[in-house]
Amino acid sequence: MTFESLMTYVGWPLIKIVILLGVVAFCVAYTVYIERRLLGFFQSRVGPNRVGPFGLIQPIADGLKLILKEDIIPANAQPFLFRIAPIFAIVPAFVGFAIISFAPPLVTGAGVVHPFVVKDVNLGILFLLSITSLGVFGIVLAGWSSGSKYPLFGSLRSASQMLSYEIPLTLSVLSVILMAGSFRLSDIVDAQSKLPFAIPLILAFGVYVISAVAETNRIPFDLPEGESELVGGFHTEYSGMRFAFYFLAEYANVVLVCCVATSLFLGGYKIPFVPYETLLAAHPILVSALGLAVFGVKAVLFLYFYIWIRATFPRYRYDQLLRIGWMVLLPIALLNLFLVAGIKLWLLR
Amino acid sequence: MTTELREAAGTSPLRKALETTTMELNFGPQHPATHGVYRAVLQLDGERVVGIESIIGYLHRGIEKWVEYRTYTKATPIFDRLDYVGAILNCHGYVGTVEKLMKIEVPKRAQYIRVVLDELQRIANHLLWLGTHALDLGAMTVLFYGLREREVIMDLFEAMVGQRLLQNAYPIGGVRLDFPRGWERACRNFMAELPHRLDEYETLLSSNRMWLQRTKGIGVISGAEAVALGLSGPTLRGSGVYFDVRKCIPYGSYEDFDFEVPLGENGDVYDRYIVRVREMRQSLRILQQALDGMPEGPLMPEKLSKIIRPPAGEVYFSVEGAKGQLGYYLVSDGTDKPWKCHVRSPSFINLQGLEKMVVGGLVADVVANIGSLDIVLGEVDR
Amino acid sequence: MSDEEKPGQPEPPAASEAPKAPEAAPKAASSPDPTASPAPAAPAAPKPPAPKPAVPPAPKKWEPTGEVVVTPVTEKLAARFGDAVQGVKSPCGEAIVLVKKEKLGEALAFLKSDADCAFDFLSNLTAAHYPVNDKKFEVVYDCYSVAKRHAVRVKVALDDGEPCPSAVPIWPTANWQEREAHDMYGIVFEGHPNLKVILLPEVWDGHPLRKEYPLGGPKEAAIRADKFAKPGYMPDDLEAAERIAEEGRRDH
Amino acid sequence: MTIGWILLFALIIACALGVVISRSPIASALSLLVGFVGVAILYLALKAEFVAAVQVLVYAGGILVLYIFGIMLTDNEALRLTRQVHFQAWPVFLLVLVLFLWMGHKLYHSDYAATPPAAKVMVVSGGDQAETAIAALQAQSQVAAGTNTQRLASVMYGNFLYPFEAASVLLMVAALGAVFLAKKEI
Repeated sequence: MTFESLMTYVGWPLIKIVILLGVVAFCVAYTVYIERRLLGFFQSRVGPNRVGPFGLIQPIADGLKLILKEDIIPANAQPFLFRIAPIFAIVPAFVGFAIISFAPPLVTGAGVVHPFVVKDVNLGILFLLSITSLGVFGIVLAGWSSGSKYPLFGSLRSASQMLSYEIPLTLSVLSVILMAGSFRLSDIVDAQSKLPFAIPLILAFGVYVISAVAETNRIPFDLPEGESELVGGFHTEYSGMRFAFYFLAEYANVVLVCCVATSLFLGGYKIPFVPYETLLAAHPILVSALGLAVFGVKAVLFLYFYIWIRATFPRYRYDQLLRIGWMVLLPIALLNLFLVAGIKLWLLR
Repeated sequence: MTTELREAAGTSPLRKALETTTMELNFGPQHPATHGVYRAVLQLDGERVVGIESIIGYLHRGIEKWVEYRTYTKATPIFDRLDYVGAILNCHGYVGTVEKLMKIEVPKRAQYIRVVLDELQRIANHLLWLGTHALDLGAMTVLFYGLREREVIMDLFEAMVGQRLLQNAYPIGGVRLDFPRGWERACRNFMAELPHRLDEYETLLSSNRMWLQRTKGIGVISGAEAVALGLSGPTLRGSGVYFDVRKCIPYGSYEDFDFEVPLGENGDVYDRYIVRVREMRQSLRILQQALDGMPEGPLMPEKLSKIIRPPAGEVYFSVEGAKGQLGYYLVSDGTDKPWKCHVRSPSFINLQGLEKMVVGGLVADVVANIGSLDIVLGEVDR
Repeated sequence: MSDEEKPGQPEPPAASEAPKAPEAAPKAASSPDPTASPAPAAPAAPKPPAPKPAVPPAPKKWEPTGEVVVTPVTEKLAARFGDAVQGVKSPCGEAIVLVKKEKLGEALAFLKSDADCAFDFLSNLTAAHYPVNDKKFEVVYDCYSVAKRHAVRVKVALDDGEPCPSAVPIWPTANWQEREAHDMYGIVFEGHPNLKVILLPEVWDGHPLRKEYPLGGPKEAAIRADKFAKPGYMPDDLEAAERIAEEGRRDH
Repeated sequence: MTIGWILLFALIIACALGVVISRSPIASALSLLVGFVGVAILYLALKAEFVAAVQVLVYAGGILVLYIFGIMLTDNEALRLTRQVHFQAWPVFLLVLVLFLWMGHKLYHSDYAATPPAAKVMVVSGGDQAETAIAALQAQSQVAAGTNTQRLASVMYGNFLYPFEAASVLLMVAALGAVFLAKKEI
């Protein structure tokens, strides 16, 4: 095996993975910070502002604290499952980032293309869905292995919630796939050169946003960990590093959902209403940098929307939540899918 | 068909595995939604509540015993510790009881000052309740907004009587000090501001579909049931029963003021919520009238012995506390210490209504119902 | 503040005239056996009186002052139950009746169901302990009518250990209040659906609101005694514990 | 490379056995999860990415969660006391062994690339050999050329539409029956 092929198959992906992991972990930590600050502003208070300038070092301090805390395993717990459950939660959340293209590919001198994605898989979005569907195991196993009733309740709720909302979520994504005609995320982004899908697929976008909030267990759908009912839900018994895993996994999922929504509905790294070809005339590095910035801005705006929801709404009840999933979102998603299929078949021939 | 299957399974372990049983869930005493150290043992069939047993007493401090060893004057601050978010009302109840027993005529100006402080305390209590109730149902922002407004009231208390939470506001016979300079203006500023803030909360909650879904038709208790269970205050009025001590058994000049008693219709969580929100607006009306019509005069009755020694006998006196009818049953033996003092604490008795409200509902509704009762465990356990 | 301090100072024995004095007798009886919770030892009966110098000679009965108030409700009750109902003096103009125990259930049901009375709201239920009276306990019912807006207080006098008919069938709100009275005074309510401890811990000894029960409880009294004891002194000498507790009580 | 495959096969078989033998239901479910993922890797190796993704999405992420859901709601002690393997284990084991040998024999000796039960092979594996099967199919139907997924779609919704729909109706009936059985009273 030559050095070059080694680099192509092992080296570059590894470097990309390491960079991505670092960046994602950083983003996730600061998502927590942004959320706390924004909630502070929403609620007419300050939020974390003591550690470092504007409290910017707060996430690091929190992380250190959690690492140094005692790792408690309850007497009733099943130790093996209890230990591995957080891994089930955090791995899918991070693996999902592998297929997201954050910026237009960087084209250097001799036509060598460096895509800003770990692996632009052929079935990208399907891969993403199947990987994130494994995240529920982290929650279910945590609830089961804790040997306590509140986590059990939390994980039961979580399992049914995630299963219920995965279906409308998948259906709304399907309509995007129908429009783009490909499972590949970069193809989907390219298909939105002229118009972000959020506008023609407004129904699907709505369904996606609501289901995504439910999939990531956030208010108003945060029943699995609804603190006023189930204390901490599935992670009630966790402490220290293992709790931090769940915490990180939740926020990694939030960031992932923001990135996916940006790619699927908001046009990814494309600047809306600006033809992409005009940009290509500029310097390639500039194009990539601009694309990255655009992607970031869109994702952060979506994140802002997320936090805004959290500051505003009360929590749904378990049965109401399931009813919304099955009776409202699912029919809307199906209707939308039929509409899109019909349009695609007869109008856009 | 199913029963046949079950019978076919016989007495094997498999059959045992197929049987469904209820699950016992220990709700509290350390739980974010119990507002203190209240414990409920829930019997659950899935997420549905089939039984509830309330276990209280974790905060029992033996106040009723303690009072028997204190002089009447020294006992006053102890009652602030009952309902520590509505302390002034407790204080008013106690001094009112002694005044009734001794037939002390409280000067008019003192009565009006008491009305002002009482209603401010009621608003402060309802604001805190609103915030915690909303937080129980997941709307966290309202809590901080409510605390922000409550803070202003606390500052007013501090300026008036020197304390924020447990004020020991009234001596037996009247009030200690008049309003400090500028206090009235500050109070009026707050009164002008609050209606807009209340509108804001109602935009966040009353007009929110999710809030309505979580509260409408939940924990329904009919008026007759509520009266039989002895519920009082907004909890009772939410079921449409007209009973407000300020109107029905007037005390402390409340008959001078023109205000309405908001009533609910269905007796659900939403009605109890909306009654309290409207009550805050009515409290503002009373405040306005009391400040406008503040009479001049002394703050304490002229002839009042320094040692309080009521005649032997018994008395029952109640005020409209923030949570409901707050009654004091006091027995005097003619000495300077009470022979017995029993507090009819509204939280304690309202909590009895919880079983009626939650059985048949879901776990999440238990939280909504506990919130809608507005209990303070200091008052439940005494 | 000064007016709060003063009443405490001039406190010669005059302050504790009538009913506080005879505490000593039942206290001495109950102290050796604090576990007798539901039906505590009858005061002073089985044991000789404790050798205490401070016992005043003739215990006076607890008597309220004021005059008996007559309202349509009390008249109606008197007409219906005759001798079984008796007016009680009130210093501040409240309608109070004392009902004989045998007629209590009937009288309460009558108050609830009679169209003129219509006492649908049991405002307050509690008990009181008067160790010097013939009947040592009283159970107090403060009834209020939400519809008619009038009130009456019904009382019943009981001996120690004598059961009282439960008001739960009439007013469900009596449930917890009777449990509390049972905790605090040891009064047994017959027909109560679930008469068990409510405010006290499940293993609590004694009934704290009885007058012979020391402030802080027997255990604290023992601890206080221990603190003042000489080396080698047995702390389970509850006599001494009581004495120290009494001193502590006087300090309050 | 071959050692890797052998390890994978061993893992899958071990997991499959674990599902059947394990006393703890949750351990069974977890072995099933690992088994599903292992099979998905096999599919990936056979260039059937779609089938692999669907395998993980539907079986691991959906159905298995339902299993665990059920396990969590049952009395585990009673389940642990239930005998998982009964006296008929050995005859069944022999029977299965015979079945496997027969299948292996058939697979080894048949030249399935040429004969048209190709769709079956197609759905099961989608591997390289299936390419020829698809070519054979394309000859008799209008299967479009394209990616693996597209071809699978056109086979499934073209040639085998009726069996597909029949299967979905069957599943629907099964689901309704399950609801009927699980309800306490109807």
